Amino acid sequence: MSIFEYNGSALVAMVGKNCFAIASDRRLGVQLQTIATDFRRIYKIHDKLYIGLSGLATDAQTLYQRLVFRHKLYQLREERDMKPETFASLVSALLYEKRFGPYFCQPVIAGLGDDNKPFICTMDSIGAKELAKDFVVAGTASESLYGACESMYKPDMEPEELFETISQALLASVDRDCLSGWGGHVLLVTPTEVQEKALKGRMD
Amino acid sequence: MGDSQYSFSLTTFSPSGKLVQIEHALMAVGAGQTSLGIKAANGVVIATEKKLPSILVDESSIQKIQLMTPNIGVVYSGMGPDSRVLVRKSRKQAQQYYRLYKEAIPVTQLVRETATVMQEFTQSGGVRPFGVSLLVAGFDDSGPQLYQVDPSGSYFSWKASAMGKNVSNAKTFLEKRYTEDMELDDAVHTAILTLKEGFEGQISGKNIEIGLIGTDRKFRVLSPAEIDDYLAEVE
Amino acid sequence: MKLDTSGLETFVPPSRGLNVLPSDFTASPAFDLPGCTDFDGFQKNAVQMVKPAKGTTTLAFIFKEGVIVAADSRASMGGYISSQTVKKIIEINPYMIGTMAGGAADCQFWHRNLGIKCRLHELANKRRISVTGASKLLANILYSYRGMGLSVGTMIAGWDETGPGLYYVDSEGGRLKGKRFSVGSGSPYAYAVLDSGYRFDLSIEEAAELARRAIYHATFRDGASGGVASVYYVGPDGWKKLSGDDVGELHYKYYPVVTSSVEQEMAEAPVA
Amino acid sequence: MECIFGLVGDGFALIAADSSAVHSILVHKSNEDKVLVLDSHKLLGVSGEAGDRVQFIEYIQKNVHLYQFRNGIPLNTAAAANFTRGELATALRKNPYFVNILLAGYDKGIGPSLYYIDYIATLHKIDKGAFGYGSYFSLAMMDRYFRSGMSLEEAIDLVDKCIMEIRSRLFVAPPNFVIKIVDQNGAREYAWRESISSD
Amino acid sequence: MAKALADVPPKGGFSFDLCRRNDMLVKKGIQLPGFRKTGTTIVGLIFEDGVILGADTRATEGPIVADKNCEKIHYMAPNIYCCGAGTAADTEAVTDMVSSQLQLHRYATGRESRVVTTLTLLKSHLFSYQGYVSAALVLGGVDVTGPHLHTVYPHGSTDTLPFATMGSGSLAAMAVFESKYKEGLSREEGIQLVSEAICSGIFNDLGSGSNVDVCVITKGKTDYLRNHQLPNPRTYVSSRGYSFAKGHTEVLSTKIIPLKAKPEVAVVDAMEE
Amino acid sequence: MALRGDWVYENNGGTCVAIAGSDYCVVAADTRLSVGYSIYTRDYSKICKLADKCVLASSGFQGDMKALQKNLAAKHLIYQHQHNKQMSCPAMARLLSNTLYYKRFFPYYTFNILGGLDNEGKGCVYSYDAVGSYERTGYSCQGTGGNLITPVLDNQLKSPSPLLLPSRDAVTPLSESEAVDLVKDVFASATERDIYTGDKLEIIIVNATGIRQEFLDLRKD
Repeated sequence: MSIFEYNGSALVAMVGKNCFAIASDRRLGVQLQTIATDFRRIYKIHDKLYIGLSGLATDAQTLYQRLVFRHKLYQLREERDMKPETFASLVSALLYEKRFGPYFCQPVIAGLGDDNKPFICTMDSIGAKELAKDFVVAGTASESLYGACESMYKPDMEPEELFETISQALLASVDRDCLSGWGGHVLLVTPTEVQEKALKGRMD
Repeated sequence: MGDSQYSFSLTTFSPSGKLVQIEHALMAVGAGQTSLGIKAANGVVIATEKKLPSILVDESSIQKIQLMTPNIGVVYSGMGPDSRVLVRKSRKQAQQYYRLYKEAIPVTQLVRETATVMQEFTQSGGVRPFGVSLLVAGFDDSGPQLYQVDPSGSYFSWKASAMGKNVSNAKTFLEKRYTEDMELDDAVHTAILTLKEGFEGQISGKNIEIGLIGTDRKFRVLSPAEIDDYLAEVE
Repeated sequence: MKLDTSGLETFVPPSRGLNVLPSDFTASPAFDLPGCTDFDGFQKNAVQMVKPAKGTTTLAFIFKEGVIVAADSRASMGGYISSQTVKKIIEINPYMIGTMAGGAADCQFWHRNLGIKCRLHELANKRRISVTGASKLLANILYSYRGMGLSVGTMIAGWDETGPGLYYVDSEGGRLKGKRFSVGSGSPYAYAVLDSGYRFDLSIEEAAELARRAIYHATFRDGASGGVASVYYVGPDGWKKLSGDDVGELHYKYYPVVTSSVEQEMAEAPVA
Repeated sequence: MECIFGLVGDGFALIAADSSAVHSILVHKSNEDKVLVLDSHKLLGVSGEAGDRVQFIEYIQKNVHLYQFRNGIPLNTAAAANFTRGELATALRKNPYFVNILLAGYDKGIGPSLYYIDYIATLHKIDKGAFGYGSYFSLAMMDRYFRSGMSLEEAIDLVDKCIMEIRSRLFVAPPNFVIKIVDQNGAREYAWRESISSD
Repeated sequence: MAKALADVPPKGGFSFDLCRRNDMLVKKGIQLPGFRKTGTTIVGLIFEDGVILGADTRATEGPIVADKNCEKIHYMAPNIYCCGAGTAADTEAVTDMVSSQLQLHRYATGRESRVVTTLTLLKSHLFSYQGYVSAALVLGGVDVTGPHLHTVYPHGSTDTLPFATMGSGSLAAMAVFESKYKEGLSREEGIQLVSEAICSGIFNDLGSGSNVDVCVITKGKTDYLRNHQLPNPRTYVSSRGYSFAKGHTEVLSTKIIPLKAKPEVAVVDAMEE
Repeated sequence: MALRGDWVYENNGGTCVAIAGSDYCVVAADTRLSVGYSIYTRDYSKICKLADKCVLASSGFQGDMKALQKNLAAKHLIYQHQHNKQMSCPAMARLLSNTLYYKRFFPYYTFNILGGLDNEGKGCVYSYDAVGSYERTGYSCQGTGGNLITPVLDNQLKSPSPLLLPSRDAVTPLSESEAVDLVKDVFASATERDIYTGDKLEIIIVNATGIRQEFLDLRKD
């Protein structure tokens, strides 16, 4: 059993036209046993910047706390919100610092940058950034998600279509993964509003 | 000289509430060569005198205006060696910031870091304050910026400022000449004219230095030939 | 290695080496063994590579009307769900069914084999084989292969001259007669629901609902169980499938959610 | 084997835990209280290695008290849970403790709450939860019969069902259990369920 | 609570504080994860006016392509670039660190960086980590002493070569170089040969794939030709496409949080009050 | 995987997909044969025609694939001699299951999909694990790209489980051309992300008129 499979997770972020969506499953498990089905893996950094942390839940929580701390420090010092690119570099630096004793977390970062340009990015557990223009995935269902997104993604989707696409990709993928699922969580961020939706999914 | 007995230690206040070592450091700045900076609508220019102790010194080996990052330059008045330490530390800070965020350090942040170093040297045992004031010119997302940092660690943003030997004359001159909508070229001209005020001897591309940054966000130190061109325009 | 093949007279003992096609096609095929020195090590590695499908919840219990048998339908390889539609309740003959837990191929094949044997018994003796007898046949076969890496945990449920019968048989050679069993990774969860709701005098509907509910709760907590909860009933007239419910829908039937209307953070209409 | 589980009811939360102190094949004691009354309105149910368990919960308890002495107000349950998680996560980097924790508390204005913290410091707020081998049985039992807003009698009835199931189905089932509850009147022992004499 | 652990920005260097916990998890029979690798074909050669570097753009995680178009040619200095193979995070971090040191060195000396300086910084870092920082590099640049091409191995050993390849596709690429390289190639010939070597890696090595990146460094000028060739477009796109009607997905709850546009903050607040 | 000592297996990669429709069956597989990071050949057909209405697609170890195909072909030949007719697809499915299981202790390291038309002329797909457990499904995908393709097929072809009672109609709603289009698209997608899938896609379409073959070029990197 790989350490990433200990708690189970599925994360995906997709870019649309001037908007993005980030989605996760809702399961917290200990190996095959489901502990809770209302777990959150997507955390808010500021209104237009979100980070999803897949992998070991405890490291996700620790890392989130450290990131929020660092972001607040930055806000106080520089009197501005962090740009998504900058934040991604920060996360990468924090992860690489523990190169030889890593956090077992694979982050997915999604945000709207200057001019509301969407930015998404993922990393491995030691901070190797992968910037993508279309979609990024992480978690135990990542292979399935790669396949689903690769087929279903279309460039320049409007928010409604983006929501349907990311939800279908997520649900299709977690339905093939024992360790994630039990519903889904989608955040759809446009320049004017954030829509937070809970998806109805299979509970097995 | 009532305060002088308190000058044995930099961290001890005199009864009048002063840290006399800092005042002495400001004196050192005041005795230094004149430097000035002007923030134009589309850029910043900083300039300084470069008088050499002897004509035998190879003037091309000395550069007083230095880059801290590609988009931030700095000039000092006061003790040259002290400024080297500050510039070295600031450059390192700027690189650390860049390696953490993969984003160029904003001018305010770099100035704050530099000022923090200067302040630390006013409060620690066994050290003395820096005998320099710095003029920091940069251009970032918040536009063109000009900061002055003093030995005490205090720093202010200026539209135009001067320091060093000829500070009062230069400031008066700048106050008269400065306008908000000044273009970068005008600012260079004004800077040269200000330096000319009270310049002892013939001004030339070899005994002044000018650094500027425009909307391309690349800080550049002008070559003596370029300065000579500007001098020709002014005259 | 000497293999005890007394439990399977119709098979030629496993032979070593290549045996792609017997010269006489009508002869019974044999199990090929790898020509290697470390059989156990080979098996371990082979299992690692082919990753047979695993993970299950199955249950069966006897009550006053007969036997109820229920199972989920998921097969998983590691964390990946390789099938959501596995038929884990195998119909051996009209009066007997078996359940499947452990290696899918092992269960399918030996239940099929058991079906043949039962039929042969019927033809030879002109009466149906008893559940006791059938389960013993299976147990003997499995016992003869013990230590070779078979993985079977099955329940044989049926109706014979003595009434309802229920046996648990596993690949270690164990065979237990009982009133209530659950097998598979989700079985502890199923047991909890089953034990607390079980009475001998349940009606068929109540018993079916209990089994369904137990399977549902096991699929909820156990990641390796899921899919469709099938419920079979074995009575005097043989087995009958009572229901097959998608647990994805079952959850919302047991715990209906009211899809709430759109919640606005601010009272005023959103900025277009 | 250790079993510990808890749930949230109407105005109260409760934790039940086995009370066996085991070493190798030997049961040293069968009335070891594994549910600590952390402060007036908090319960800390802990399973794990004996030494780690005692050291860690005492450390947490003393610090929670210290906070109250220093600041004049007690930590609320959420804060105590986050503090516990933080300390456990920090400790794990140096000298790992092996403890699984259920933290129940009652706060004025918030009501009862229950937190799950496992040995690698995963924190989650739950309304029913369990650790150990008993969790397989108790979780499914609670899934089946739990509903939000249970009365105390119903909840105790459910706890008894879980204990019965563990005793009958778990091979290494512990004989005795302690049940503690926390509500607006404070945290206290509610009952013992003993099948062998503990003296 | 007694100690408030101030989580201050790192001073640099690695932190080993999770190692002990991770060892514990390993003892519990849990596998540690793999890291993202660049299976990679990277090459470099010296031509008549300078150096050309080339790389493919695939990053893999086991048998899965994690990134189809990543950048493997890293900036070191305006006149020096470096291709990286191995663990993606390591190549990224080590080149970043050295490039930052070079920048400071340039400020201090006021001169163009030299390739040997870069090489020494890289190899001494890698050597001190005994190969645990797993970066295999092809370093190329032009300085006052002319064009230089080096390879750096993860343990810190280096080679100086007229043409070099690294990564899982190195054999495929080297086959092309060995048969076609000659001294004094022109710029076009050089770019052509590098592209051909990279393509050889892309097509014959499964760890390498997607596009060709090329970087041409000559005296005083550097051309980074990102995605110089795109030899692997997707071959088929469904004519029907996958479209999901609005409302296709069942939603349990929706929460809408309007975002205030920054300049309007004051106006909106006033309305609320 | 190194071939050392007793160990005789390696994974040669590849992906196969089959979709059954009301009167057709589409079976497809890529033609790349590889091990580790190297490609053995770009043109190895993983699909084998066993009977007029029955084809087998396999991925896994090429040696076992070949041996299995020859084994089945030989048995089918004997069957034809004995019964003077071709084996039906369901019969072949059972034969394949038994053949695989008789190698339970020395498995064929192959992952198979059998596709064809059943006795009523309806499309059928049988999906296997390496040791012979099998089930009839509406569609199936196996091999290195299986994890990537399956969720897409699930999403597009989602049909009620055959285990449901009361049962619901479970026929794939797609027409033959739509199914072929879908197969091409999912392979193009899998090739983007799976390094062992690529080069060329071979598609076999079985319907009442016979067997038709199509090819599509895939990425070659």
